[in-house]
Amino acid sequence: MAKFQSLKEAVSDNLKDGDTVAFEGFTHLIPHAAAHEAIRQNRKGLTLVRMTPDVVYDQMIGMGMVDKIIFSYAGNPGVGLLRRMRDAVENKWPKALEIEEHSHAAMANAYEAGAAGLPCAVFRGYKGAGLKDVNNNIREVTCPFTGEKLAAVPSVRPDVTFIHAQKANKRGDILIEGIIGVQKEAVLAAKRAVVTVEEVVDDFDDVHVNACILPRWAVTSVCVVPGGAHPSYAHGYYTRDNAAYVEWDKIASDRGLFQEWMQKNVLTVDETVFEKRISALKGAA
Amino acid sequence: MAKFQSLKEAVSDNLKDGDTVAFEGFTHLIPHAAAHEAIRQNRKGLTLVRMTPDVVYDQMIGMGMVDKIIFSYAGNPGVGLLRRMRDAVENKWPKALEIEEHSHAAMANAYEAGAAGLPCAVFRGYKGAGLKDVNNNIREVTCPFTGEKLAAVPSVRPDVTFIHAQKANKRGDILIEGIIGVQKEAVLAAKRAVVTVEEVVDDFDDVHVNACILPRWAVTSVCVVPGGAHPSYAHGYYTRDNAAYVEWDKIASDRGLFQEWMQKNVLTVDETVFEKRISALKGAA
Amino acid sequence: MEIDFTTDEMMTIAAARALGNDDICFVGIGAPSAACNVARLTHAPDITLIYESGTIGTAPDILPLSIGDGELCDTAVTTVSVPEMFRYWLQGGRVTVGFLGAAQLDRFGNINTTVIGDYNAPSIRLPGGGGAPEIASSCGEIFITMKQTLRGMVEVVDFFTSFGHGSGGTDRADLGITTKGPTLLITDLAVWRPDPKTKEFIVRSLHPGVTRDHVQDTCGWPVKFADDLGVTDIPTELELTTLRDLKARTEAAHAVEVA
Amino acid sequence: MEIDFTTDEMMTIAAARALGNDDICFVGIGAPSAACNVARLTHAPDITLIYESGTIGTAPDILPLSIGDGELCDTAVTTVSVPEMFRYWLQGGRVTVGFLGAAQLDRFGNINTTVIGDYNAPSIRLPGGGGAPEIASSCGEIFITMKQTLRGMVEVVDFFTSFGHGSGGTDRADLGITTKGPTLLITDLAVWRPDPKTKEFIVRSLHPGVTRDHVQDTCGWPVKFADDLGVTDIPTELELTTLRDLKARTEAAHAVEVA
Repeated sequence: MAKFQSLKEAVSDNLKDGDTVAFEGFTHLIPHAAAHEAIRQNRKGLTLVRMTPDVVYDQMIGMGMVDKIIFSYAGNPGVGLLRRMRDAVENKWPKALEIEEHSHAAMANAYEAGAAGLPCAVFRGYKGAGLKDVNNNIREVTCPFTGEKLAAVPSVRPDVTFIHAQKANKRGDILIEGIIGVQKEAVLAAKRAVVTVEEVVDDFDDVHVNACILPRWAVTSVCVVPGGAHPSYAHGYYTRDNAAYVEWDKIASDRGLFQEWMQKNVLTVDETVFEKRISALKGAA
Repeated sequence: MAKFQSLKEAVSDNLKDGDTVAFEGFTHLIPHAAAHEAIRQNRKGLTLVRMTPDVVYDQMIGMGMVDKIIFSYAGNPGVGLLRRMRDAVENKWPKALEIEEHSHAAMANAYEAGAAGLPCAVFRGYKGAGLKDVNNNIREVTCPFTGEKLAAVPSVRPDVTFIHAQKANKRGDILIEGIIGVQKEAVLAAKRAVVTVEEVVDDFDDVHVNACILPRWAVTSVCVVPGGAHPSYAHGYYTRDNAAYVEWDKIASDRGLFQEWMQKNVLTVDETVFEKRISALKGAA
Repeated sequence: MEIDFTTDEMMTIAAARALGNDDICFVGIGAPSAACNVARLTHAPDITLIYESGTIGTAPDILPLSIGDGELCDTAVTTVSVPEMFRYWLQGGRVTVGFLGAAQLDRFGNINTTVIGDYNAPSIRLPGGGGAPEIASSCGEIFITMKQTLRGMVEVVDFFTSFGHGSGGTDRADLGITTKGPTLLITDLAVWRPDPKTKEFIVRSLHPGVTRDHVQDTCGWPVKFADDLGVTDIPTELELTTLRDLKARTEAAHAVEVA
Repeated sequence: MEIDFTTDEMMTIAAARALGNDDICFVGIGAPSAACNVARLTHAPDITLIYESGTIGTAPDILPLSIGDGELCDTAVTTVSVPEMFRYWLQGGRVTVGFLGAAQLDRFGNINTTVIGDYNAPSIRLPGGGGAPEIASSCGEIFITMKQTLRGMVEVVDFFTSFGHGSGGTDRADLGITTKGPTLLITDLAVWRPDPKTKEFIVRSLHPGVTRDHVQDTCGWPVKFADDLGVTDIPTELELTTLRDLKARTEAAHAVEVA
């Protein structure tokens, strides 16, 4: 049952060393503020899950919090590669990073299967693709009616999922609109779920009957963090900070520069900085 | 690509003798007008698919159009049994009816798998249930990660699906709102899809971004039939005609009464009667 | 003060009492729907009611006639597709209580709503299971309501539409089912709970005015009664008023509709 | 009249021409996105553009920087969840053309965007496949765009991120893949199509001003040219204006955002 609490408390209560954790968002609504709080709380030994690890996973990997990553596309969207993740994979800096790599279809199906309480996802995929030779978690099942060989991957079942959403209502129900990605599935697949929101409204009476709403009893914690997706965006609130993504490419290209930036912009601040960061990006969303 | 045409043309072009056909709707938006046109065109040898066959399937079975039915709950919702279907199963009148019976979960998964282009659906179901002993299309697959035995059923892939929806826009995109059931899946699972709608509007610019919309290229034919769901209902247009469902129980209880009713209310009319039938049910929806 | 009530009302109210504020309840039509809504309108205002048509967290002002009535959607927190309902919400293990009715029931909570007689040549073809097979296995626990009759409460069900406790004991767990299964049976005459070990339904309390013979005469198996057999608390005025108002609103609304 | 244009512009415009009004096109970012939108703004106004973020039938006024930009959703016919996108729309077989880029490409249309070097000890860790493995197998056919370099167009790809025609011939069908696979490669220098039998990419036309040596010098395998080798039609004024206006609008919009 959703509990309204501070982001600091929510991360402290719900994310433990060694957890498998998803900070999900598909370009839109990426929960940056929550990930930064996890960095400040210095969680270790994490297994990160996400279809599209980007800047914020680059940061966690660079900070040495991550043992393993399960993913399907690791890039800085519209810019290029993830330089901290590359450094970990290519040079084991700051430590080695185990990777379990899938396709988008596999990851989307794995979240879906997790939400559906199934042990595995079954789909048509990986035909002729090289990943199945390097990932033992890509297997096959045979259709008992046609004999067709289908791909199977384990479902994703995180210990905790963090997402950012537009709104909670006073009861703690969550509204997600626009590019909804795999967020509903990531929440329902997880044992615990923390949602940061732009704002709390009285009710959802004016919302479309088939909108993507997570009832309060499907969520563990709700934290009000305006701007909490920055430099990602929140449809209806603020636009994507494309400049920040471009800037990241430079910051992440150098270990020292990276550490300085983290010190200044993450470790020595708190989540209230996010509201200031979006002040110039409002309105156009 | 959606073609606007008359219901008569759409049924004539898309439904053939011997087809596997779904007239889907989950209490809400049941495509009665389309089914009545199929009855008037006297299609034979059909395999009917639907989670919840109700009055309109009772009518088609009673008219001798149906060889087989694939379903999970055959009742007159809120009233009782389907007396024409019972007569076919128990007494082979007007002819024998083959049944392939599933649970709701299996049927919902089978439509989902059909929409997803898969040969079968995999889910956790039928544990201890008797249907798997009488239905050879309920089989098992083994999770290649946990060893768990999961249920498998063939996907539903109708030759043609008929649904009723609230609106089309001028391009032929379809909007479904409220209790959306398995209609999206039933359309996407089918080779051809015919949609009757309450009205055509200019565009869907004021519709929620995540509303259930079928793009025009996922639909074969669109027919404007106001009231086309009666005695079912169309959210936002008219309420359910509960009295008609109650009345059906009496009509269907007697073969002669049934045939008279069909003659008078289906065979000798056309789809324009539906708009009149809902005139007293508007507004409260 | 003496309060008059029917056995039907007693059944619905006793069922309502079994539900709590934190329950996520998968609701069927008829008695379960009335019971769930009485619970919501009395002691469990925050209970979550889910109907298999896809409506989650619904709060109808009148009782729906079908599981897909428009008011269920109008008052819901959200309405999802039916595949999502069965995959994420039911199979996902998020429902705490599933409410089922039965055409036939045996002492171990196995339910038949499929056929009377042989499956391939039935004397009565019933509607079938609908959601029941997976409701029975996926919900945290199952409550059953039905009126007692010799035809309904039988030694052996003609068809296992949904699995309760099989032949009792550990049958359920032996099949790999991890949920509790039937934990409560409420009839028009009594409240029953399974024996912890044998899983056979035992009468725990008789509704006011009901005798042991009453119960046995309308049940097709030899009934066991609890050693500490009690009497079901009579409906409170609030419970009864709430139920009757709900039914009156329902009738009035449906009368208007067809007027 | 002579029209000046860059090789990049020629590549994008040539790719745009390959798309038709009835195509349902799965769009990646960069060149494919520009090409698809130029097609939409010129000869194929009714083309359906799908981005893997879930936006179906989108019509952005500016080019998105990522596959999940807000404008894609604002202008879409509908926006669905990512699992639905991959299950119903891609795997469901409803996409006619998938557009892919490549870090490495071989002559049979096999693509690598995963690693340079050994998978377990890569010299360069690239972003990975994302949607590509299933785009390559589920779309009716695949168009590839990339700039020619010796590093990019190689004898053998270091990793089979997505399968094209394997070692050519019937390799694709032999794996049980029923779609056509790569049918078109558009580089900054030429238009290529696979030989119907061997499935090796053959240059069908050189872009204006490009020589055979140009193409061979920037390609890591021995290039085959069609017997009836042609010259790609130069961009029309409409095509070029449309592309340049689109890019100008895009730059202006992004400049405002960060101002």
